[in-house]
Amino acid sequence: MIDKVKNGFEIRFPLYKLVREQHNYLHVKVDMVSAMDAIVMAKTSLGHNVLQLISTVDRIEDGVFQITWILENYGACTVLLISADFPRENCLVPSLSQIWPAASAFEREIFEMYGISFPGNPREGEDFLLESWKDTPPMRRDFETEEYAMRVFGERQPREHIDPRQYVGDIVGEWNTPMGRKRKEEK
Amino acid sequence: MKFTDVISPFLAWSRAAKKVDTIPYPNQQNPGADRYRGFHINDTSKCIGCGRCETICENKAIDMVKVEGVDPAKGDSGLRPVVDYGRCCWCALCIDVCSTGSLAFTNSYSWVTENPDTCRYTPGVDQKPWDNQEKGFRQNNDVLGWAGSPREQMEIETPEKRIENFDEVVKGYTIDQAMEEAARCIQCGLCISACPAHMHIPDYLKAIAEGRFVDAVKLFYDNNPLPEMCGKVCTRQCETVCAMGYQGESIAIRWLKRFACEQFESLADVLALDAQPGEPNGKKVAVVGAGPSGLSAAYYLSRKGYEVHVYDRLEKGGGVSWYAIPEYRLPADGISKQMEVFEQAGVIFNYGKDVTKELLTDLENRFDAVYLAVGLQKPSDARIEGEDISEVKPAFDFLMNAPDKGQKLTGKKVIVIGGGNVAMDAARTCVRLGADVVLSYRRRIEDMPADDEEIHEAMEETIDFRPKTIPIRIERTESGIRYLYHEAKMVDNPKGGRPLPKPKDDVEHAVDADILFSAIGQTSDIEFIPESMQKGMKLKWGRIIVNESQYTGYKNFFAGGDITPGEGDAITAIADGLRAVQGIIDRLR
Amino acid sequence: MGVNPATDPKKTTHLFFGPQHPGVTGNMSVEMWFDGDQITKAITHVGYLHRGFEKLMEKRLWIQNFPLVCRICVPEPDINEECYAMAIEELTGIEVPERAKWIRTLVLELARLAVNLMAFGGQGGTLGLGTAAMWGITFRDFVLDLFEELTGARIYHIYIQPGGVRRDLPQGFGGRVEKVLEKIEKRLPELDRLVLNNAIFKLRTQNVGVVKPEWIEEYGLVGPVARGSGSVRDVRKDAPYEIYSKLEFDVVTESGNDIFARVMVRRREMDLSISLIRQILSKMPQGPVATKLPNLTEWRVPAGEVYSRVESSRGEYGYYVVSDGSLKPRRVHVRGPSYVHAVPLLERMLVGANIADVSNIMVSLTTCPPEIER
Amino acid sequence: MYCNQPPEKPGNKKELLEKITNMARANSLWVTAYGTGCGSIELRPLGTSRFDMERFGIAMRPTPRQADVLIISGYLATKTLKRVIRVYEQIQDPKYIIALGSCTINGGMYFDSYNTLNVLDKYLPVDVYVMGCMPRPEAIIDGFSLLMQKIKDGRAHGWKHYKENLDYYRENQKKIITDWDLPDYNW
Repeated sequence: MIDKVKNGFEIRFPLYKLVREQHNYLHVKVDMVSAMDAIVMAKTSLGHNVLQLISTVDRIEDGVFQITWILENYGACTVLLISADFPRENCLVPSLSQIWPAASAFEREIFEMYGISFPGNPREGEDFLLESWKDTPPMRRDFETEEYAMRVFGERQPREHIDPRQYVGDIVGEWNTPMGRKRKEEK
Repeated sequence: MKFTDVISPFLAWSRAAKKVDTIPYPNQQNPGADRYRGFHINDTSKCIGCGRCETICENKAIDMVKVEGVDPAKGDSGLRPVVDYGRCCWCALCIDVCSTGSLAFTNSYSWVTENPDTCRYTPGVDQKPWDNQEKGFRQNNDVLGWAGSPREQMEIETPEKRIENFDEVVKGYTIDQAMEEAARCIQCGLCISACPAHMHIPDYLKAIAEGRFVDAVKLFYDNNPLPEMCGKVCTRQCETVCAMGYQGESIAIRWLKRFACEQFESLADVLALDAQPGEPNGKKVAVVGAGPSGLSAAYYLSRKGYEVHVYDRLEKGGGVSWYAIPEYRLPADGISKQMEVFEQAGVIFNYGKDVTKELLTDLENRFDAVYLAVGLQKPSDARIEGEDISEVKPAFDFLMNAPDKGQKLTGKKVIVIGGGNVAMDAARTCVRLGADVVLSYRRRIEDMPADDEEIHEAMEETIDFRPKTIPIRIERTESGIRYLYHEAKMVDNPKGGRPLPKPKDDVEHAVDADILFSAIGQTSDIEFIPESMQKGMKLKWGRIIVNESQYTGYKNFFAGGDITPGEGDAITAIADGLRAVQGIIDRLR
Repeated sequence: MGVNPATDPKKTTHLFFGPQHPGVTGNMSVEMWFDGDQITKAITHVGYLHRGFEKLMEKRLWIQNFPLVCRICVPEPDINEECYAMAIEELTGIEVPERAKWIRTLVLELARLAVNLMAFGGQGGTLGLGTAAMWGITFRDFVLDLFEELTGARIYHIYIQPGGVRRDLPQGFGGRVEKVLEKIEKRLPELDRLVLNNAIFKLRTQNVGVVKPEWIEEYGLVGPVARGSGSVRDVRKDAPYEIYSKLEFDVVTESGNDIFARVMVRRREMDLSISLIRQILSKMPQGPVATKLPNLTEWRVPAGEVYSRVESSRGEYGYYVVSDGSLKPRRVHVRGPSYVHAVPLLERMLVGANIADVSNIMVSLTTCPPEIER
Repeated sequence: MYCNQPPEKPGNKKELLEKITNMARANSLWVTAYGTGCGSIELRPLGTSRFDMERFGIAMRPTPRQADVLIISGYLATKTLKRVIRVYEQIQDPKYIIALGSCTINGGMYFDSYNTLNVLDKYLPVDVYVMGCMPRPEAIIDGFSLLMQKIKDGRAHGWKHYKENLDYYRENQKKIITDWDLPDYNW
């Protein structure tokens, strides 16, 4: 069943990238521009008309957000994942809330967690999980959660943390060798 | 709406007559199940403070802290885990990865308090009501295998094939085998205190695991200038204390050192800038003996800017460790690769100079400091009646002059006396030369000082092991010699230590043979030291007594290696060289 | 611009329902406007239990996420471990021994039985039938004792690991499971009499909180909520994982579309779970229960993305796990069924319902707020 | 601000009357039915016939008005903290707080989360801590008996301490709840 979906893609989007394929599972990656028509095609002609999830992967080192739509075909019990990369700086992704009502909830959460705006989502900006959050959107890779937690919430008593590896090394004087190589810069 | 629907809920009242499910808790205790994940206990004697529980704990609930009454020792970091019940989530990951299985859960679960600051405690040290509970979630390593895993198996020649020739027995790791083996290391650092030279073992294992072999070689040379030799014949004290060895097999640290060195054709250009002579400081040092100890001292002294001259009796460097060990364990051609590094480091070698009184007095005047690393030359005699017969030869001399190139021993019967590495080498060399070999050793097999991998491999090679045999005498017969011995039984030693072998009965067992090699160990002859020096130094049983920086007490004379009392293996000799370098630098400052 | 009639302050009253309310399952609140006692507009507010699981999971090693993952859904933690372990096994290609698969399925079915017991009783509880809630949770406690004996903990088992399970079954465990099943089977009819053939219960639940069949595909509804309206979607049948392909069972479905139909689905699912557990115990093979993993602190999962699916008591439960080949996951996205049930669906269903039925409808969807906000 | 006079100081009752009232209070602790964290699932078996807290006179009450005890059952998200403060302050004096689990002591397993408190007694006065993640029903019963003992000895002054250092608690709470739209004291 899944190969019907697969050659559906081969015809319309020849330069798609296959990420993973199993007998009832297909994950394809298309470029940013043709993401929307891929989804619409999946819904109308390929029978994948149930939106299960919109997910975001923050690939900070390539400077992209990879948005993944997970669509399911209840009749044939197959799962189709469509992913597309969007630029990380003030990222705009077209909204699907007109087609699926559940999409507006996913998009609200992604806006709150990643700062990706979905023009066309009527309820964007409403508080979803966090209340009056002023810092950078927390799920972005450049937001340090432990440092934030220690600064805002603190801890009862600081850890008295001794690393056994360095402790044993210092006792036997591992690093005061004739060459006097220091542990820090030679690591 | 059916009539029964109105009545049937009232049938619930029938429940009132039945037995109640309540567990009246405080009056009737409800202990946790046998596997319940309750509060921590830790057997501080079994715990080696390796810190695995701290690294695996995702809530940073465990800290390794010093505990008074427990001090660092060889194979024990002296730290013990403190558990913070303001962070712990009772997931038992720390229990399943504990190397020695000392950390465990009890099945008690009730601890209420008003003061939140008392929620941190050291299991096993602070007294808690649940300290001696038997039940609770305990480690089960043979199901999970997290605490200790088996070693990557290296390709080893089959016994039948390897006794025909002298090629290397152990073939070494492939690249991904080595990286997987090195990735098994948990970076606990206990091996550093066990290794006499305190090498940076966790760091170079991490480097190998990540494929950075150049960094690994550089880390070797920081405190061991003969890594390839140590990679093949070291006595592996680090592997005896490896945390992975308690429930699985220890990391193959020795083979990984060898693997990293074998990745490069020439170690000299890998080290490049690291192995250049330091800018000269005008001082000259003489090193007597080009064995591991002499070479290690020479290498670091020349890199510190000293002008180093090395004197050695043999034609090539490497010393006894290199030439006494046969080809199948340590191929001789490997030495040139190691010596290149010393030449690049600016060490000047003078070969073929026998050590005599004149040489020492000459060195005393010409050099600012002298480092005696002469090692042991004379094989000690076996003190058995009849050992002066010509067919009884010391194994040490036999091994020293390249037996693999010598004449074949096919059809001959050889007896080897002794249980150390030299005995193993002699026995296995004779097997390769075609002889059938009997090995006689006074104590049990597990008492043998030889490397246990060596003993295991030797046993596979058609050698007739005869432990617990006390030699009586050797007689000459027409066809060769006859060796007579008693069977022994082990009697435990009144002064403690290894049990002593005593003859079980006075039955004399006899074995006929053509040649007998005695491998009882070596002693030193100190005639080459002039009397004036001998008075200045402290000598005991032919060994020079030195302080912790290898200083003999006589002028600027230092000594190290087998000539000084100690373990007597290559890595201790290298460590002596390191300490001597530090001593020389301080003394000549 | 005209005032929205649904929230026109002159005609409608504005009220918060939750998060501190006995009728709410977990910690969720519904902001409602209603005219008389008919609700004109509802907005669900979540986020009261948000701990940022997915952010924390990006900061921990692969194996360190297991204690975190099973805390996402409190009533039924094992499906999270199973989903996460299946995703890792898919990415790394680790083989799971046969016996471990059977034990995993046993744990999943026992957990499903426990949750359905609590949900079945809980439905009565919101209608004032306190006894039903008490009995439901007491029966569930018998199952928790089994878990305590098998895994060492009552609720958070942390028992399913990549490559199998952490311990084998204790001695004589099958017999004790059989005894507990008999005890529950003997007392379930009492609970039926109290809940199912109870006039008030029928009045309050039949054709109340109707889920139209066409909403199933529109909202992506799963589990008892969809199966109460005629859908036959069940991941155990559609994409059988572990050993569900070796067990004989058929999908439980009703077509009443209302709360009573959903309760009936959960009730029949309990019988299905009991029969599945018996099948599993009778055909459990011998053998190892875990494959050995590499050194946990240096374990790198090869780069890749996978969406693994499991059938939880509330429906299809998915984990979208992305690995970039490093020691820690790049992204783990938990897709729980309560996400679409409690936010878009509930807001739509409540419009037109009266106030008394709000918690009734909410409990019938068995929404689990931590699943929504993770 | 319809009520601005400061909270009245508790008067000094006679010794014997105090002892009797404490005895009565200890043996009829009513708990607010508010499960703030994941530990509240273990309160349900406590309420049913299996572990039966009714034997100690403990009952679950739907509204804070009719309750004495607030159970913080584990971690506390910032959004929930605002509601918990309102609920706690609406409970009439004397009131007590039981904190379950390790998350209330030093952050538990969410110590590095950007949305959960680490040290609870910076924000609310806690009388009894129960160890465990998540503590069993029997451990919670021990917690209650310790609280009852504390009340009988007349040592349970958490609520008095809260009133006397209200500004200390407010200052901490306002660090977390940035948009403070609650009245100064929720009667």
